[in-house]
Amino acid sequence: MMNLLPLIVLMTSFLAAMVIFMLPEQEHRLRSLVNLGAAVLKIALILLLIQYVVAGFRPELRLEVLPGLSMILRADALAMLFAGLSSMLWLFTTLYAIGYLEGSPNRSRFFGFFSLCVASTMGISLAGNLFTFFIFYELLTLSTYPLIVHRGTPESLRAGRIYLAYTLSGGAVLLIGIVAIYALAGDIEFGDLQRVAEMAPDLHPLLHLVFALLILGLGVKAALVPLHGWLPIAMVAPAPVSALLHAVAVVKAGAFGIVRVVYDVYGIDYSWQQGLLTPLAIVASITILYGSLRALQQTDIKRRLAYSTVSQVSYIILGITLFGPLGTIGGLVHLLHQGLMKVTLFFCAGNYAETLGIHKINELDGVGTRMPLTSAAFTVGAFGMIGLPPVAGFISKWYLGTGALLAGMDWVVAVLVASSLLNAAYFLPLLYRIWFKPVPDSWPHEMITRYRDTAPLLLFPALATALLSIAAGLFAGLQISPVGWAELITLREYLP
Amino acid sequence: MSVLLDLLLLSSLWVFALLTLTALPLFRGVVFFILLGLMLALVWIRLDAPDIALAEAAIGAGITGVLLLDTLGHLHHRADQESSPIRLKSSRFWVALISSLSLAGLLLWALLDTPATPTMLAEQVARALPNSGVDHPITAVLLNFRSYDTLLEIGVLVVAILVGLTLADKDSAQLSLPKLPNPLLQACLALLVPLMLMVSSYLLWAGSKQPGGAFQAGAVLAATGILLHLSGFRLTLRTSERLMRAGLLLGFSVFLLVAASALIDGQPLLTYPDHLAGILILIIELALTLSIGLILLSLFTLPHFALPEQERPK
Amino acid sequence: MSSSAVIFSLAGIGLCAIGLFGFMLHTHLIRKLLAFNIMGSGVFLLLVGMAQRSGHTDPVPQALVLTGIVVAVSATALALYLIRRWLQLSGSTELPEDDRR
Amino acid sequence: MMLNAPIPLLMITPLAAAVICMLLSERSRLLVSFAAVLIQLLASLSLLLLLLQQGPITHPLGSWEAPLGIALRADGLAVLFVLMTSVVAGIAALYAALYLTPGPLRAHFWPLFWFMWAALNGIWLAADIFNLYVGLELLSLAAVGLVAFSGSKEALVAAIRYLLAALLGSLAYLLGVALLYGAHGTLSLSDLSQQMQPGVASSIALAAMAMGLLLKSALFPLHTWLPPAHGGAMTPVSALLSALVIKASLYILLRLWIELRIHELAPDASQLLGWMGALAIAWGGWMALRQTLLKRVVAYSTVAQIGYIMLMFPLLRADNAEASTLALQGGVLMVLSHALAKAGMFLAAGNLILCTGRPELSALAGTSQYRPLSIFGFGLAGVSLMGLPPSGGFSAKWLLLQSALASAQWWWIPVMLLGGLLSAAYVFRVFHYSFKEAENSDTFHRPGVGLEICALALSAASILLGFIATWPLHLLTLPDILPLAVLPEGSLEQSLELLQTPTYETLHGTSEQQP
Repeated sequence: MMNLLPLIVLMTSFLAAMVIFMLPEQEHRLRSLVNLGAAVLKIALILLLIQYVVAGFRPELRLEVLPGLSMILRADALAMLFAGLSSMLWLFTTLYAIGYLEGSPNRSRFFGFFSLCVASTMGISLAGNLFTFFIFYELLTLSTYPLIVHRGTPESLRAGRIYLAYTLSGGAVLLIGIVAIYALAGDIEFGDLQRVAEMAPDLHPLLHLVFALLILGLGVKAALVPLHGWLPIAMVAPAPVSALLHAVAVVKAGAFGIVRVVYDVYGIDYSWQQGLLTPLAIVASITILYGSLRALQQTDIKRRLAYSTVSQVSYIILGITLFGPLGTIGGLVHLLHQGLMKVTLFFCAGNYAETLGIHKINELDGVGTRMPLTSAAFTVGAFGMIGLPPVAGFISKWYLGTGALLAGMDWVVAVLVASSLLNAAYFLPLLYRIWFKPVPDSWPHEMITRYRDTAPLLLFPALATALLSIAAGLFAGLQISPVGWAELITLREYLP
Repeated sequence: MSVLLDLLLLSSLWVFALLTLTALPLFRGVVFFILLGLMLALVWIRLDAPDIALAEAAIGAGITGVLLLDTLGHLHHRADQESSPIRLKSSRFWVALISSLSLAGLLLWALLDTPATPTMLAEQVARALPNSGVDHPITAVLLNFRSYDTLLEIGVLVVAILVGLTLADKDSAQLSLPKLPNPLLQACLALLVPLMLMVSSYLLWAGSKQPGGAFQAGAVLAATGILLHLSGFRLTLRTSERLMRAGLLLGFSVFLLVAASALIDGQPLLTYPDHLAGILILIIELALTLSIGLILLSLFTLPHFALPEQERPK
Repeated sequence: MSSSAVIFSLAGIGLCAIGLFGFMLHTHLIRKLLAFNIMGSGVFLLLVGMAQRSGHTDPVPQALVLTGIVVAVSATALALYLIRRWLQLSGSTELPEDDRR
Repeated sequence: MMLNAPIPLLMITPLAAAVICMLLSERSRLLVSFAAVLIQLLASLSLLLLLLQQGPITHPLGSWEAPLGIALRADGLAVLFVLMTSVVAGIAALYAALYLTPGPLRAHFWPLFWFMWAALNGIWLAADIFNLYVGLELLSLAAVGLVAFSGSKEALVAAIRYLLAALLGSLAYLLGVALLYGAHGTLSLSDLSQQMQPGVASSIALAAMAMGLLLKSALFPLHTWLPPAHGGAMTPVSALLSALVIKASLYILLRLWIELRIHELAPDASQLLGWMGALAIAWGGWMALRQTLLKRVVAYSTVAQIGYIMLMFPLLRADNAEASTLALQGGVLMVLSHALAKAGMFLAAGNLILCTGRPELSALAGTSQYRPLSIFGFGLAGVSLMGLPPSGGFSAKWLLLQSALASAQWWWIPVMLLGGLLSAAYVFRVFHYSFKEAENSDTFHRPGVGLEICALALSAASILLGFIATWPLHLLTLPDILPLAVLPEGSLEQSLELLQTPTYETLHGTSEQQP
């Protein structure tokens, strides 16, 4: 039973998707019920799984799909970190999406693919080898496409095309890498570090090449510069989709994949000895600075947030390139923290757009008066991104900074400081406009007037994730906090 | 002497073939094609293959020729003007020429490179002949050793007629037919038909011992039918559809039944019981003759039930 | 060694080549069909001729040719059905030049 | 009695069904056909069981041993193709029964359909090169008939083109048979494989046969007949043609290649096939991107996919058993998944055309909104064709990639991956249209649920194949099957075991060492 749990977790979203596809378009109530029911059930199941993992078990299920090649679903501590994040954020995003899409067409299709998307994310987190990872990684591509083109407008169709061109090409490169490493070392399961470590020295150059291919393939979704082009364009999608793309699913899948490759396939020791981490750290640093600089130039709120994502996700990658426990913790914990904060920001941006028709930064003047709660949540997210205490982002940056110093990579600290300043530079003007500029005579396109702030279904998820961001910072010392969990992973798996 | 004759035949084959493809108008091409068929029949005799010679004359030249001529009759209305296809400037010509010359070269090379050894299969056929139920080796191969090929081949024949039926079904109006109301011809027919039927039966009967067999007999039967048809006697699907269909399929069905009956004894498909081989083969041949005759006849008559002349779109 | 067999193998090769030439050259469908039949006869001659060069009669290839002739006549008849029908519908004995859409 | 003799049953049933269908009234034809489909399914399953119990089976027809007589032979490869045919043709038959409106058209469908099935089974089981010729002719004529039988102008042009290509192809093949018989004096494939010596006549013979077969398989640049025939035929016919009929000549080519050891004697020819395949992928994909008719897109996709299957040939290396086994497995799996996916895709495309009432791509606007199920069927098949996981197409691609690495022919890797991306491009182009907003949504028709289910079943099967690929692949490693098949671990006993034990292996959770 315990070993079936990973499959059951996967199936909750998958079956939810199937049921939603089958439901007639008009059955809004039932569909929401299925959606939320599945989300809650999944959280419960993940909590159960976490219990097992804490107790030292590793539930696992495998199926041989080709001779000598298995599909493995396995719940280890790192898997639980990502699965926990996505299951929790899925619940909020679903709530938000129900509110956001109220009264719009094609909801059956939307929510079906939405669930499929989460099922793929679950598969990515629970994958036990690169092959399984790849299966769900590509499934994620397929299930996000319909969400991006959901509106059917020429721009969204174009965005979908560009998204596919990037991600499918990235997938193809990733596949070469996976096939190559399989040919070199056989079916490496995550955590089985002996295979690579014991490889004959003359194969090492090949292994380096494969490493580069894997990172290149995964880097497309992780939006490493210069592979990030799709991300800002995909902003035409509805806000819940953007939230999903940036905080939970796509970008994170890429980053998570890089974490797996470095820690669970090559092993941090091997990667460090072979000097594979420094180039990666440099790419991550460039991405961080470039993303921030580009964010500064944007006038559209969502585009600014998108470039901010480009920058923030590379913190995770930067963290794992820092050899040592603190850097690792910093990187892993930012996987969660960035998710919480970024989802908050996107919810808020969606609220502004849906309530008052605000899309541009200069339209934000005085919106704090009209929508105080949303704006408060937005402020929390922005502070977190800048790295101000007590919001969770501060914790990430603290660990990353000390980790860099311990790893002897002092220049990383300079990158962190510079990026924090840039973060401040592109978020603080927004906050200034929101809170301190006078209220304009009219809003660009006021749609929701019934409520003081905005519709409860839109407001609640934003507030909840904002509170969670603060909580993650305040209670970082607890064992169940993201930091606590990241420490557990680090202690248990990487630094025995 | 005989080499000279062979070379003469060879050159006439090539000349007729070239004329078939180049002679204008098309009608003359078809005539040369029929002549080529008759020439081939002679060649087959020279190759010690009288069975093929019969089949070539009856089916290759005869039925195919009639079918082609019949089609030409329709072309005629269209004042089909065909210019000479040989244009030295067209790339098509040169591509075709080079391909065909290289094919000839390659085949020649293959022929010269292969030593002439007697095939072991001929020997095996000779050894197994006494157990085959017939005395004529070719009939033995066709209806016993390699009967499976023959079964499928009848299938091919049935498919052809099936497609004909499908297309003819599109419109059921009857087309005015070329008739031969000549009284002299009628009289000749009255003599010819029984004679041809006799030839057909003889060919069938002879098949077990000497050249001849179901195909040749069937072809003669079909030729009889075509003559009758041309003289105005309609023996077609329209006269009695079910009966006709049954007739068309009789040979194939009997063959199939005999083939499957071996399974009852747990024998492989198409196995004839030892003593019954001769009789079974004769039964199959009988049924096949009738069906092949009907099928070949229908191949000719079916298209006559297509769109009437005046309704044809330009 | 049977000289007839060799000579008619050669004849078969010639017919194959002539047939292929005609098949590729002509656009007129009935000419194409004639060319196909000529090529077929060439193949049949080659089949029997090559096998009988040692001077012995071989019933197997002869039987194969008989089968082949029936198959060829079936194919010819089917082709003629289609060509006639095409003629009725379009009034042409050639196919449209290019059918790519 | 009957089920103990699945091989004869596989031949007799379709032939008998064809005859009976010709004699009966239209209504009874349907019933007979359903019964025959059922028998075919049972017979192929019982053949599978027999194979697993006894290993490869030879059936000497008329009790005459080859080379005097003709033998039928069922080894793992043949049985896989028989099973594939039963599944695809069975579902296509169901679809046709629902799709064709009662009338003479439907009546004529069944006999041709059954002759086609008989020819397919005959080809899978054949072990005699002349018998293969007769089988090919039977198949081609039946297929041409099926293309032509709607009788429209387009159908006729397509059918005539197809017929001319098929006839030339068969003749080239027969020419090769004549030369081989002249040189070796036998027609039996197993005799030939023992006697095969490198020589001029054999090389030219095999070249002629290969040319003929490639023309029938529509490998670029010999493909021009395919798109009008496959794209213009009626939907169930398109599915049958693309999924099964072109596979017949490919199958014969594969048999010749392996059994007559062409991969060993003429590795250059294998490379040539590979490069033609690469060009086919590029050209087919490019043309698929430029089509304006939905079914033409699918038809050109077949041109590209044939190229993909061809990539198996250069990977069959005499000096590298591991690479060869992987290539054979990958290639065959590619054929199987393409059969399922392409049939599913054609049926789904047919449903979409029924929905919109128009054959153009641009008519698809709004279908993903109003007819999501049809698009979903199309999409599932598309996943397999693109080679995205999890699907049979992906597993096949994986094996071929492995094989390319194992035989150090890295240049095929970009070909395969770019081919996958190109197919993604044309599949998503269809989605692109379907996601557009519809101008007038009330004009959509509703194809019957049965039609949708047929398409979905095939598409889903192509996905499912990705999970259960070990089953078919183990059939390929049965002993004695092919000269090159080395058996890493797949002895007969193990294959049996594999089929009896469930593959879901639930491992016990291993307790981790606490630090």
